[in-house]
Amino acid sequence: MKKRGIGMASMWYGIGNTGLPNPAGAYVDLLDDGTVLVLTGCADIGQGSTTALAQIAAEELGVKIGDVRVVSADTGVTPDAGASSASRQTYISGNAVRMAAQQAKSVIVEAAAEALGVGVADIVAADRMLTVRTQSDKSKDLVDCQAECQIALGLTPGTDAKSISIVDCIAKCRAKGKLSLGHGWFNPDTTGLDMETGQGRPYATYAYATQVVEVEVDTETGVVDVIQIVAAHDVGKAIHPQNVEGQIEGGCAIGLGYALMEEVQVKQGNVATANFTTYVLPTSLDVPPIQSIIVEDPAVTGPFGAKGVGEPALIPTAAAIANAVYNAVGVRITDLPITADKVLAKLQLQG
Amino acid sequence: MSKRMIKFVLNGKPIELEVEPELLFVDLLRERLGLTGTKVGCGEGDCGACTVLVDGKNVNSCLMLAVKADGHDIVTVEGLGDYDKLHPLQEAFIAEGAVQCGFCTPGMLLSAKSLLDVNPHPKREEISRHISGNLCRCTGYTKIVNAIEKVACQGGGEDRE
Amino acid sequence: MSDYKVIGHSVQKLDAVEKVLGVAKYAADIQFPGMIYGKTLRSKVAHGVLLSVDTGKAKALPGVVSVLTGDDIPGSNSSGIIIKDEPVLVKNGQKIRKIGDPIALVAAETEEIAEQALRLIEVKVDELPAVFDPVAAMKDDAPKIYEKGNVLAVRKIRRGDVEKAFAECAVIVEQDYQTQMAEHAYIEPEAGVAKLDGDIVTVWVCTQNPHYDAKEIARNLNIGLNRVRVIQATTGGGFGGKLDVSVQVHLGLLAVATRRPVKMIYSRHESIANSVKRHPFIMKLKSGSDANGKLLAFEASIIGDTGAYASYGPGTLTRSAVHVMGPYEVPNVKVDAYTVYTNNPQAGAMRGFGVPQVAFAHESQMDILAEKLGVSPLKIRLINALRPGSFTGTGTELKDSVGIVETLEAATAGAKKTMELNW
Amino acid sequence: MQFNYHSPKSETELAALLNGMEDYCLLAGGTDVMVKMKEKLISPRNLVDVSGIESLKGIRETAGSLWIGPLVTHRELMDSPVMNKKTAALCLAASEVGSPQIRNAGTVGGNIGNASPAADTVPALLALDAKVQLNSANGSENLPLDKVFVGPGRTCLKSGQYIAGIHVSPVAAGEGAAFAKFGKRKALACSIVNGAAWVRVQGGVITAARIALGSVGPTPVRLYETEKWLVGRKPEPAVFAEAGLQAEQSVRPIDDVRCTATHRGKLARVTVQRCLEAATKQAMEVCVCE
Repeated sequence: MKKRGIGMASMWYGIGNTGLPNPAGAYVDLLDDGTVLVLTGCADIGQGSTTALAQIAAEELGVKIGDVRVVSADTGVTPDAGASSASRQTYISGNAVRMAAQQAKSVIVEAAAEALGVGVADIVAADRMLTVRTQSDKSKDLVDCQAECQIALGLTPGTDAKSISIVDCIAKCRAKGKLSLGHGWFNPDTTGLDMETGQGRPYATYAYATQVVEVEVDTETGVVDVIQIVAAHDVGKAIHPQNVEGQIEGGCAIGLGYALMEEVQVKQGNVATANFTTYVLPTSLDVPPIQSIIVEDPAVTGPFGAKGVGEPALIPTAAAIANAVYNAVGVRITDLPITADKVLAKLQLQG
Repeated sequence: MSKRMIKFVLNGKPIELEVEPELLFVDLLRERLGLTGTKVGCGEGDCGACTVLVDGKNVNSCLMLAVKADGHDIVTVEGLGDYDKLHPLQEAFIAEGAVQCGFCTPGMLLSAKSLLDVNPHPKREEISRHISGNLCRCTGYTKIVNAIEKVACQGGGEDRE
Repeated sequence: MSDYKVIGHSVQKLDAVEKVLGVAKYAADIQFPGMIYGKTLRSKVAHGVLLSVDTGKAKALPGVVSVLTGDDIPGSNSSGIIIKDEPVLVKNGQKIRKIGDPIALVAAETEEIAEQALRLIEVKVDELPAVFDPVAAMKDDAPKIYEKGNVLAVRKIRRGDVEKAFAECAVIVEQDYQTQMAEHAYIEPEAGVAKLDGDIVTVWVCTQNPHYDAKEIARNLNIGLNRVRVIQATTGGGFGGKLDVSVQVHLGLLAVATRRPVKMIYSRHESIANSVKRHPFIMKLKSGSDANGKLLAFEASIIGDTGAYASYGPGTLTRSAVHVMGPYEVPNVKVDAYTVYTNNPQAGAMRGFGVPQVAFAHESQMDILAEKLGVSPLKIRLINALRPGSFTGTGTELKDSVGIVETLEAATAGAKKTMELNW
Repeated sequence: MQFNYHSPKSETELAALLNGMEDYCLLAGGTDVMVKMKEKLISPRNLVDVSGIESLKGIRETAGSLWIGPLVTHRELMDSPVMNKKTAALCLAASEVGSPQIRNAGTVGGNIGNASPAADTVPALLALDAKVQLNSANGSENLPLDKVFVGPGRTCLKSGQYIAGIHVSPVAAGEGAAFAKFGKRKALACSIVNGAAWVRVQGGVITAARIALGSVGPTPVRLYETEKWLVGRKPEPAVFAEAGLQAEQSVRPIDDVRCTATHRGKLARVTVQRCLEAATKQAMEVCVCE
């Protein structure tokens, strides 16, 4: 007989290394033609940090994503960004890149303020333009519209007294011998943990998540089949929603493998499962539909409110599956993985 | 141990060369022909990163001797598209966020192509089944299946050219 | 928030085109003229003292360019992210602590010749009794893997008065949990290429931390950090498994010794057998609440088997200790987390870093507690969830961005769309 | 890997080549042989690639029997209209082999020749009463499939012999066959236990049965005792359950990295029970139709 059950599990995860300094640095070079070079030590291992850091630079500088090129993870040219681990790069390198971008921007903002006869605090950067800030967002949009209309009409944008193009601004800077370069580094605000009590401030911010999983358990064989997963993750702010979903979906898959099938078996120190025939990962047929829900509770210290999602994605999955199995058949497995033989043995003990 | 002359069609172009009998097809591609888009993940047919198409069918090139290419039509990821004209599957993989580390991507694309070429409008379950020999550790497969499904909905393998 | 122009938009991933075209260069794809291939000779015993390594026959094999042993390391012969306890190559007279410890390196004109040469190296080892169980390893009479003992680190969390609080609890749940050793299983096995560029050692490698790699190469090769350049090749997944050094230092040694470009690629077998693993945990949890389900006290002990070397072990167990009570406010907390050496494969960082293990335990606890109290899994979590103003087990006050309640609500609402959920 | 590579183009050429040849291994799809060579489990001096021999390919329907060429791939088998009509259980078994890539390359003859106790097509072939034709320069013989396996990875094939064809009985009206498999996951899975059953039901009782299990011993096995016991009994749940119990008691599986022996026994029981249930259902459905 097959029985269904639903299980829930939550998690929290401190972003960055635990109670240890873990800074990251970045350089931003705003080039003559308005394109941008970001230098970061951050290693993109497929999770998409390069794209997220480019977005952060583009947003801060008011340029298009296509204007930004990221050179990453080359110790000959990029500053140390620490490890791509602890779900820290969006938060820590993200802040470093943003700070570097702000520093580079300050040079052109100063030139723009002078040209437009306003204070630097009144300048906003967007759509490759530096524009005088107006009272409300609505009127700011109007100014943006104005610049776009000028472009559409073939006029040089920025001739309006209220805005100036970034390229023109850079030219003004160069004419004065100024380079628009910035560097930034960020270290999360933490303290070490007391050796005896463990008290302290190990992380500057935490990610949170809850997953709900439905399973089907075959009561004659103990086989657990995961039917669907719902995963809600508080990422602070999703810099790139599709990549956040990708992290969640991939995390759930690893979590499912951890829950049900993956186990390095070691016999007298020798790995007995050293190939993909014996160490089995979930295939496309093993991963069920996953509903990713992005929750955004912005972190004050995060770049645009962002925290991290890489590791949180897999943390609750195994626990939720274990709870779902209990819900389905009343068997609580307390040692991972939840293999069919364990489930069946406990079911048969129950009688 | 004597060398053999083999002839085959690779990405639409005829090829003729001499190979040692023990040479694996994946090594011929990667090392002799410089086509490094085909990856080696396990070397034992368990991951599908080395997938190529032989006469339209997806096979593991890590388990194939180069001599066995003789007389066949072979497609690797380099034969799918280029910078100027991406294959619809390549476009869909990008648009749907199906690429993370990218190591499984070439093999995954070729498995997808081998499905759509014979079954232009597969159901989601059929897609999952057909890529079940291609392991992906990053994506959880969801967006990969989405991308293949997108191409299937847009006309699949029928009117791509 | 809505007026962000780029943030919050799913722009095209910057590396996607190269990856779908198959032109992105992973380390194994990099070729140089005159390139040679490196292989590693590894220990077949789990615990012992290396008596001798005879490389004569291997060196004499045609096609072999270089054979290196522990005596050929110019700088420090140790590495490790937290503790430098891992040998680059075990030297004569030094200890072997696990199967797979590197003993010698071979560089040859082809991979096949390099493999053949490995089989010609003769190694003598004085085998020692080994210990594979962390609980056994903690005992006084266990074989000592390190002089200072097998318990590498203990992390304690103490907050409030646990004993007193448990006495006041209406419901107490006590349960043991265990989790298995797991493998990252990135689809790209470890690979790298090293090449001398004048007096600069350049290494292209799949890695999660090129700057750490560079520091290790500089220390072990005894050259200035400014003479090492580590370039991350396109990397086929990591999940924590490419934080430790694999081929990096070995490649540097071989490149300097041979002055030729050298490549190393691990087979899947070599990768799984020798890379770090997710720590297996043995946990004991005790949670107590009042009659309404409000957690009053929490106690846990965690033993993590870190294997033969520290890697990220102490960091993992510290993180586990901090997170083991879950995303809940508990005023009284007592946690002891032990990082223990054994002669098993070394465990290190793996996606989640000690938290998936403890989450399995603390979330099972919450469901058991909910059942005892007759409340739903959702309710028990909502009662206890951290909120702005809550204090964590480490006494940290949470001020902003505490979205656990929102995720509980969103996940439940999402589940209700497709599941028959009656909470 | 070092070997002499041979690629005969006909059976005559193959038989002549193998005659007197020492230390050789036949290569078909290569999905098992290549792995064994890479892992250095075998290192034959001669590798004889039979994949170019046309007469070893194809599926043919002859009077009362189906002939499967040993070079038929699992993909061809699972897609074959005639096989799906006559031996759907075998097609299902073929569809459970490895992955799409493995099924495109791997062959039925290879699956037999490799003699893995976990081979997925083998229990189905056994349940369909498969006979294997073994040819050599010295002649030809037909053997029931279960006589071919002598141990894990070992067949009874004598030096010079090759598999020239496989005959199976089609499932006729009043008969049914079923296959089931348990693995650690839903694809790319090496069977923890697999099995198949064939039954003939006449007048509301089982009049003949064949049951086969894989991964429960050094070779795939037929459960002759249980097959005999079933004859004359009604196809009903209690009977299937008892047959399952007999299966659990008769098999001698091992513990390995995939599963414990105890659980394998329990799965053997469920496999037999479920296969019998499905096979008799099929047999009786056909009865009803006619």
